[in-house]
Amino acid sequence: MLIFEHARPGRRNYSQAPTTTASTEGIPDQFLRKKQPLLPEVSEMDTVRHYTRLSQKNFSIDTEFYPLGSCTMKYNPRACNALAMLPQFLGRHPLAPEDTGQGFLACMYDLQEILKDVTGMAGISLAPMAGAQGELIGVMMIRAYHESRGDHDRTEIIVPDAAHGTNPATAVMCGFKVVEIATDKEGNVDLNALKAAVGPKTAGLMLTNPSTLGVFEENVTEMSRIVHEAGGLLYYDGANLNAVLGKVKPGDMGFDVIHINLHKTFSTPHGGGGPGSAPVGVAKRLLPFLPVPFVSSENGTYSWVTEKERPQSIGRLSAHMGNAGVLLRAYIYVRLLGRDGMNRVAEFATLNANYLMAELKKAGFEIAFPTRRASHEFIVTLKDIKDKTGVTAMNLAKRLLDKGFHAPTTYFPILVPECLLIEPAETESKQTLDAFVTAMKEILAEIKEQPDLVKNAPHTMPLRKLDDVKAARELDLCWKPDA
Amino acid sequence: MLIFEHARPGRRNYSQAPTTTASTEGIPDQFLRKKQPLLPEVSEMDTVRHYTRLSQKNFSIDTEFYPLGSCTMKYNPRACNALAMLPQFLGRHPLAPEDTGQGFLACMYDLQEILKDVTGMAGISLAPMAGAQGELIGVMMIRAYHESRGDHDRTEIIVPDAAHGTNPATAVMCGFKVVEIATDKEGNVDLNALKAAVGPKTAGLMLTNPSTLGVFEENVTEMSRIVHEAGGLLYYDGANLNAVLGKVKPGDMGFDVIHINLHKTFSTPHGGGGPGSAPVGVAKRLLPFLPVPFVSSENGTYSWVTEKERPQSIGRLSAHMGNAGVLLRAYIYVRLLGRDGMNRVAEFATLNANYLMAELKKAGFEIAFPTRRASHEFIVTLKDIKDKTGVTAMNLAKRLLDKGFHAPTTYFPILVPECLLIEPAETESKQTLDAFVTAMKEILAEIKEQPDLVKNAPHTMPLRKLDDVKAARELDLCWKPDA
Amino acid sequence: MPFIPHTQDDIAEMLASIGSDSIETLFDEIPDDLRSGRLNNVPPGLSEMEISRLMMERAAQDGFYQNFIGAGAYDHHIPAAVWQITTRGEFYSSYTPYQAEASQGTLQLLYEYQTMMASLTGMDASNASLYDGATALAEAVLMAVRSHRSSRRILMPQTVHPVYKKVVRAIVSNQKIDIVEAPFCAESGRVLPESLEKFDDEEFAAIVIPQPNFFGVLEQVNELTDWAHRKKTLAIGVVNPVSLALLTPPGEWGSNGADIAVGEGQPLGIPLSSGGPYFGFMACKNNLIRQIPGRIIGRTNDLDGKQGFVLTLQAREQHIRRSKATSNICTNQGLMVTAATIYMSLLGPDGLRRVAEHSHANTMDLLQQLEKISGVKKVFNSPFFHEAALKLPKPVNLVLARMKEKGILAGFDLQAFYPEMGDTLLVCATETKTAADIQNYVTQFEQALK
Amino acid sequence: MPFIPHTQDDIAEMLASIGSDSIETLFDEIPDDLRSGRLNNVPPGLSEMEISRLMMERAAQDGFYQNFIGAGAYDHHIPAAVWQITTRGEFYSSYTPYQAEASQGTLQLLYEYQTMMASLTGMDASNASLYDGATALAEAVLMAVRSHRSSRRILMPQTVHPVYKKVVRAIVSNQKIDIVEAPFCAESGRVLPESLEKFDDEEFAAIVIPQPNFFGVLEQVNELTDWAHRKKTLAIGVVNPVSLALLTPPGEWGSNGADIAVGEGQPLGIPLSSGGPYFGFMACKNNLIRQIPGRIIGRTNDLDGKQGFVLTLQAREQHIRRSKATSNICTNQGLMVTAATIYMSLLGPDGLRRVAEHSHANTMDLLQQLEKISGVKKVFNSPFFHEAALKLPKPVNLVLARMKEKGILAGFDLQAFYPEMGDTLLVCATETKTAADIQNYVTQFEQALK
Repeated sequence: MLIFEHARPGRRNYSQAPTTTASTEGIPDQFLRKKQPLLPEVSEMDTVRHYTRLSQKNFSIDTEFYPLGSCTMKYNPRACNALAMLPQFLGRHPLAPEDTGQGFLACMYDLQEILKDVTGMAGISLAPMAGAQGELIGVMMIRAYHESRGDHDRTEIIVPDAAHGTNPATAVMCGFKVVEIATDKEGNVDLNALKAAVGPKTAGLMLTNPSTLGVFEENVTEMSRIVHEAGGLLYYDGANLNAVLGKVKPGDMGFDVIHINLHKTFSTPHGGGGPGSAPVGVAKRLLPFLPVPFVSSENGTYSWVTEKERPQSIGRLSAHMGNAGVLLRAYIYVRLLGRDGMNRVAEFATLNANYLMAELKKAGFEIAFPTRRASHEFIVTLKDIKDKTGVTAMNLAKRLLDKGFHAPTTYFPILVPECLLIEPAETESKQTLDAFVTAMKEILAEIKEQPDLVKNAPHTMPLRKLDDVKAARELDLCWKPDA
Repeated sequence: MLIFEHARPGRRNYSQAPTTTASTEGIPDQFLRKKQPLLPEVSEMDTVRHYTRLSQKNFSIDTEFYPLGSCTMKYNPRACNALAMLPQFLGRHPLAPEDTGQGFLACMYDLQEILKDVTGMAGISLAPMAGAQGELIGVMMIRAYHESRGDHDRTEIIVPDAAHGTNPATAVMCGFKVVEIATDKEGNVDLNALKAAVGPKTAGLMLTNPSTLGVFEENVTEMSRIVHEAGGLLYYDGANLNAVLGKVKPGDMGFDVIHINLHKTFSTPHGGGGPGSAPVGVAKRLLPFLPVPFVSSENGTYSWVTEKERPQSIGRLSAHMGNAGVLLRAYIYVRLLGRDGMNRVAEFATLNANYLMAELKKAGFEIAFPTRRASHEFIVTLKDIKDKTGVTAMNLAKRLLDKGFHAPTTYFPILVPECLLIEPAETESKQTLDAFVTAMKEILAEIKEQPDLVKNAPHTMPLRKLDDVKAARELDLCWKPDA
Repeated sequence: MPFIPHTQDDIAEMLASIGSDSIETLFDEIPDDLRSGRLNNVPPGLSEMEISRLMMERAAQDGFYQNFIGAGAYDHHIPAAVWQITTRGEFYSSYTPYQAEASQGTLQLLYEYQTMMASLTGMDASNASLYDGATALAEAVLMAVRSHRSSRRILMPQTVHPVYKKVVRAIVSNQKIDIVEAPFCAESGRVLPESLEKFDDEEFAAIVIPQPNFFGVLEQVNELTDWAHRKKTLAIGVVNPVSLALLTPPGEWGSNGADIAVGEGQPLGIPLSSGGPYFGFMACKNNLIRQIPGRIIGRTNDLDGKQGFVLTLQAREQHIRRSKATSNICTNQGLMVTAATIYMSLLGPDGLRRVAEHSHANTMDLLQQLEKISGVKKVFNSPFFHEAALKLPKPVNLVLARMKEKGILAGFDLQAFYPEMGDTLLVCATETKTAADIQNYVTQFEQALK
Repeated sequence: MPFIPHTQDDIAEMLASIGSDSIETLFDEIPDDLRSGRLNNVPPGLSEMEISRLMMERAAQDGFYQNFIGAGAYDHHIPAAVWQITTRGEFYSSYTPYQAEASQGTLQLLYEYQTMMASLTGMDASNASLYDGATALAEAVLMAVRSHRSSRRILMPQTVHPVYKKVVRAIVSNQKIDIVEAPFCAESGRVLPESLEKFDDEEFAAIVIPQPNFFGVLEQVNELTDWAHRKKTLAIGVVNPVSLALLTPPGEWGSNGADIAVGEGQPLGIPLSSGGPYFGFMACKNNLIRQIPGRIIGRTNDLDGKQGFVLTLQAREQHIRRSKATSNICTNQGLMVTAATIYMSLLGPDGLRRVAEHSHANTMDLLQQLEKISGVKKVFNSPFFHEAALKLPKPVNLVLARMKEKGILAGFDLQAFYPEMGDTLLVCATETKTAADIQNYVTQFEQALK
């Protein structure tokens, strides 16, 4: 039932609005709405009950294991939520004077410093509100850099074919042409393709490392040399930073720009799809272009750096200063982890991934890059299974739901057919991984013995398989009272 | 799976304890524990996931309708929880000086005054921690009163047969003998039985009004006269106060002592079985005996009244001052309701009960007292159904779970065979009541057409019917590692 | 090892299965010279108790103020139920609902959100949210240009939130879109429809119409919308969602209604929290639905014909279309929208209207009292909603500093964005302010002006 | 009508179904002369926004202090997860789990709680909690008398929490049970086993043995327990649950262990909150299980043989046995026990031990520094756990008042209960106190003594 179906005309929730009506004096009738909007007329209990029950229809980290490649679904510490929601933090207006926010600004400054150290970058701006916006800002800085040098002909961004879709989409949003380069059999970027692609038009290369194939680009130093020698800059997509946190700094690999998905590596909540937060880091030569505002410190007093101090900044990308509440959560998380804890993130994310890869291989699954170490994720391909049985990666994914596990990422990266990108994250225990392997083995047996059971999955969810095609063809995006 | 089964030796949750061990200097070895206790060795995520998933196996007001007679399961406003848990309230030590708790004490004082007005009593103590303790304290005051007058021969407490089990149990705990009196056909206490029961041994009468049969004792004034003339006192069990809140004051009915279940009438959470809170109110002549502490006010300064000021007090019944956090929630609730809102509680609780009674009667259910108004609850009896089909009240109750409704109270009051005591509470909407009636009709049809379906219910819960007999015979109260 | 559950036994068994003798070996594909040393600027780990203490001290340092600043972020009462439910693990820690069957909670909620926002704005459809109000406007501009095809120029009144304008410029200038500013009338504080005559011969993809505008002033939205439509220019409304409980929705502006409505969702149950996370909303008419960026939820059926909800129109998105996507966006503000949906459900149409009415009446009350002070006067003579500009006889920064000492953040100094306006204060009193609060403001203000 | 969902249409339809023409008619069985008038002392209703403001102002009035008071309620860190999960609607707003199939969440949790408490106390079984520590002791006394049959006398050391003694007296005196006080040694602060010789010829149902006792002192529990058992007297241990991570559990005291263990559960994740709600715990040896009051959960099977949990041994309880019940209790402290179970799960055996160790070490540190101040000295020469009594050279109330001005609640004035002890302060520093907090206490204390 939809919340609107609980409603009755004239029902009101009396505690949640002023007890009286008030005058709209001064607002001429022509400006006033004539028909009330379709907000539900329900009681407070209706609302609480409806949304509590809806919530129970979700999988979540707090209830299930999400081996979701490229998404780094790890435990979101409850303290991060509690402390970021302290009333003074929640109540602070974004335009309140700096001296009424020194506690908050201190946290932001500390976070910048920590992220600088972790990434090996010279400067950090916390402004970007999501990974894709981090990318946009990163590529804008590359553009601004070249333009500031009068280097106007650099119109191309190179992107490996394994990259996230956001990489090429972002490059285009920044007015660049995308040059896609191939991956070799071992899962590395094809160096010859890269060499062929670079040239005077190269503005930069966007790279995820470890890549979305779950392997570390062994030739990254060489790639960096090739791109830099061609006059381009290197962009680090921080989607997989969790795999190397404390082990390798992107700055040391030669990257000039980076974005960091705090909702991945720094465990801020995914929230059913946002809010994200993606600070950008830059090497020294890009410092002038960092988006404002960010925080500076002088004699223990914190203040915003704005356009005034940074005239070359690419400017502002949000109405205020980014997703402050998310940044606070990330800050609390890094302080809980500390120096040593941060190092262990990569170690145990990697241990979990390699263990799971080894066990699934033993169970009979085909690993896409079997000779490589898994970074914090790895790929299983069902191509052979599909050819023989017709069972697809999507079928297996849905069947996993029945067994109480969220599905791995499917059909990404696109270049591996029928793939499952599996990332267990460091916060899951061996027992959970073993239970997942058991479920995968059971499904493998089911594929052989009763493939239709798998093809028609899920069976135990609140609903059976949903019709995506109908959804897109017969668009129904809003409930209507008479529908 | 039990939390202990998630555990592994040596697993630790590093953020939740001091990072170092510390010295136990000064504690000789003979006092130290040699073997660690069986607390689960799990990660923070294990705990969060385990208890989040467990919670989903509960029915609750936030997810289901509870037509649970005598329990007044109404909506627990979320604001009461949020505001009672403000950090200053949570952090206040019970032995902190009064001048560091004036805000808290002001709330307690205000609550006392409001409860005085609502009950028509001369004094209130907030100390009792649950309904049964309120009763105990109430009966202790009756005892103290008689003793203070040198009236030592009053050894009997009169209790109607329809009373809650706590009434006779409490009387016995206070050293009284229980005299049970009958109910007449209309659901009133049999006045002749009462007249026959009273005498020089009568310490008092304990009465719930409206009674647990869901009807108002029409002769309460006469009963009061009879008991008082015999030298006894009248005790008001406030379990059903919700039915008459703002309509009748127990003090006006002649009661000398009362307890108020805040977790019923004042909507503090039931919490899966507590904490409760049950302030007691007394008429003027019992004021000296009120349990300490309670709050007094002088010139806007609040302080605790203790044994010093009240030498005749029956004393203390908790280590501190009762369930402060519950009292705060009740206070917030009464302030949200206000004068008029409080009146409407009884009106709509009564409207809901009478509507549901009318609809169920139309649906073919037998009402135990069909000529009477329902108070905020009423009784359906399945005696006839059981005789004809073998389907019991318990079977029907379990079948309701399958349909998404909590069961009504069953087999209480004991004097009505195969009874369902149904109390919808004022916070439920007509639609919910209608859906409940539909479910009851469906079950009535099922009883006729497929009685085994009903007898073997529930079918859709996490578990099927549980074996109570085995539980009591083969006692298993603790998990053991090798079990 | 905070948040890592592995015991020594686990580690040993796992390494044995992998066939490695140490965790370190698993990093052997990383060239040695890339391995980083110690993280010297990361402090040692704290226990939860220790970080709690630190954060509480920092929060205490920031204190509590009576806030009369608006300027795009508004201080409304947020019912306790909103965040108690929103932070339930199943909403808080769930992923983007790609696996629809395991995400019906989030998906149904988003569908309900889309319904509420479409109705509030008077449009046909809404997406499932964008980052914030400013970027929503930028996306609306990109959407208008995609749909218009022949023009890459946008007419942007100076009464639009100045930071929104900056953000739009920063984002859309990458795609060679021109932003043309339209001036406002200094007396009325709004764009005079007749002042647009000078643009009659120019082609624009869209005009942006703020309602209320940055000064709180009500624009002549009907006339502006009709002017745009006469020119085959799209009308983009930038609106405050709380105001829409009271004001004519963009979908009903002029003869045919605006084409796109966007705005900042923060007033709908989102705490001020230093500026984020908030969420941007975007709604549009039917003909533009396939141009809309961001997540969209559709209702469909499962194999048994039961109603369910899925992400739809994914063919627009970057993970399918890559370089040809309508936008690079792949995150909505899911949790914020969860809160906003619960907020709107708790308030209902009548409740939200009362919030709007009281916010307006309180600001009106404050202004009427302040105008009695010598030298203080309203800058604009137009109707407004819940926020207004005042001319002061003293430097605004001085007055603000004095008010702050009294625990009051008295408003926003308009000189920051409009230096030509002189000592002008933008002030807003929402429904959270009592008569006593307003009286106290007035009393302190009189003192501060002395 | 706050929290009432009825529309005018609903009311009309419902009255029509009932056959009444007004809600008022439904009250027609109540005699007119009993109908009450206006509730003049109940103020008009407030909106949630208004009550929020009021409560926040009242909370602010109470402020924050550094708390060094123990005396039965202890200030420990509570992990954020504890109350975020405990206040989930499914725990918070659920009823007593009479319908087991619809209450497996609460029932399994309580079974886990029973397991943890039985192990922590070293006993065979635990109930599902009682109101608080004081009433748990009263119930233990009643239980001992029921089980002993021939004696109604209880030996109660003066080192038991003085309020617990009052509560026990108030409750058990109704049943004509005598409480006999056993004195403590003024030097060691504990009951000397040899001092009990004078009771050798008297019969008691039970002796109460506090560990640590009210002064923080460790009693000679082995000797006291064995003394009791020699006399066929039950030994009731009153213990601090956090101390049990470190100290010998009652089940292992002496040769055979105590018979019943009770105590205040508050230190296990329950906020101080002015004294409640807390919870009492009670565990016992196998032979006493059927005498235990309160709720008990048992593991059993469902019709399919699957493991499940139910309320068991209900035949003891008032709703079945009425006047013959073992107790009138029908409420445990469900929500508090939910929090405590989550707390114990988050801490684990090692974590809880560290909490105990640090609390002890901090108190030790504080004492060692305070003893350097002239005129300040420890009252007792025995081992203690995390709390101790200090003799002061100035009136305690004066010192406490001065410390309070510095934001410190410096301890509990023992004269309130033990006037003969003179100016004596009971002080406790839990793991929540940093070295700087302790230093600050010492510095301010020196000042306060001047």
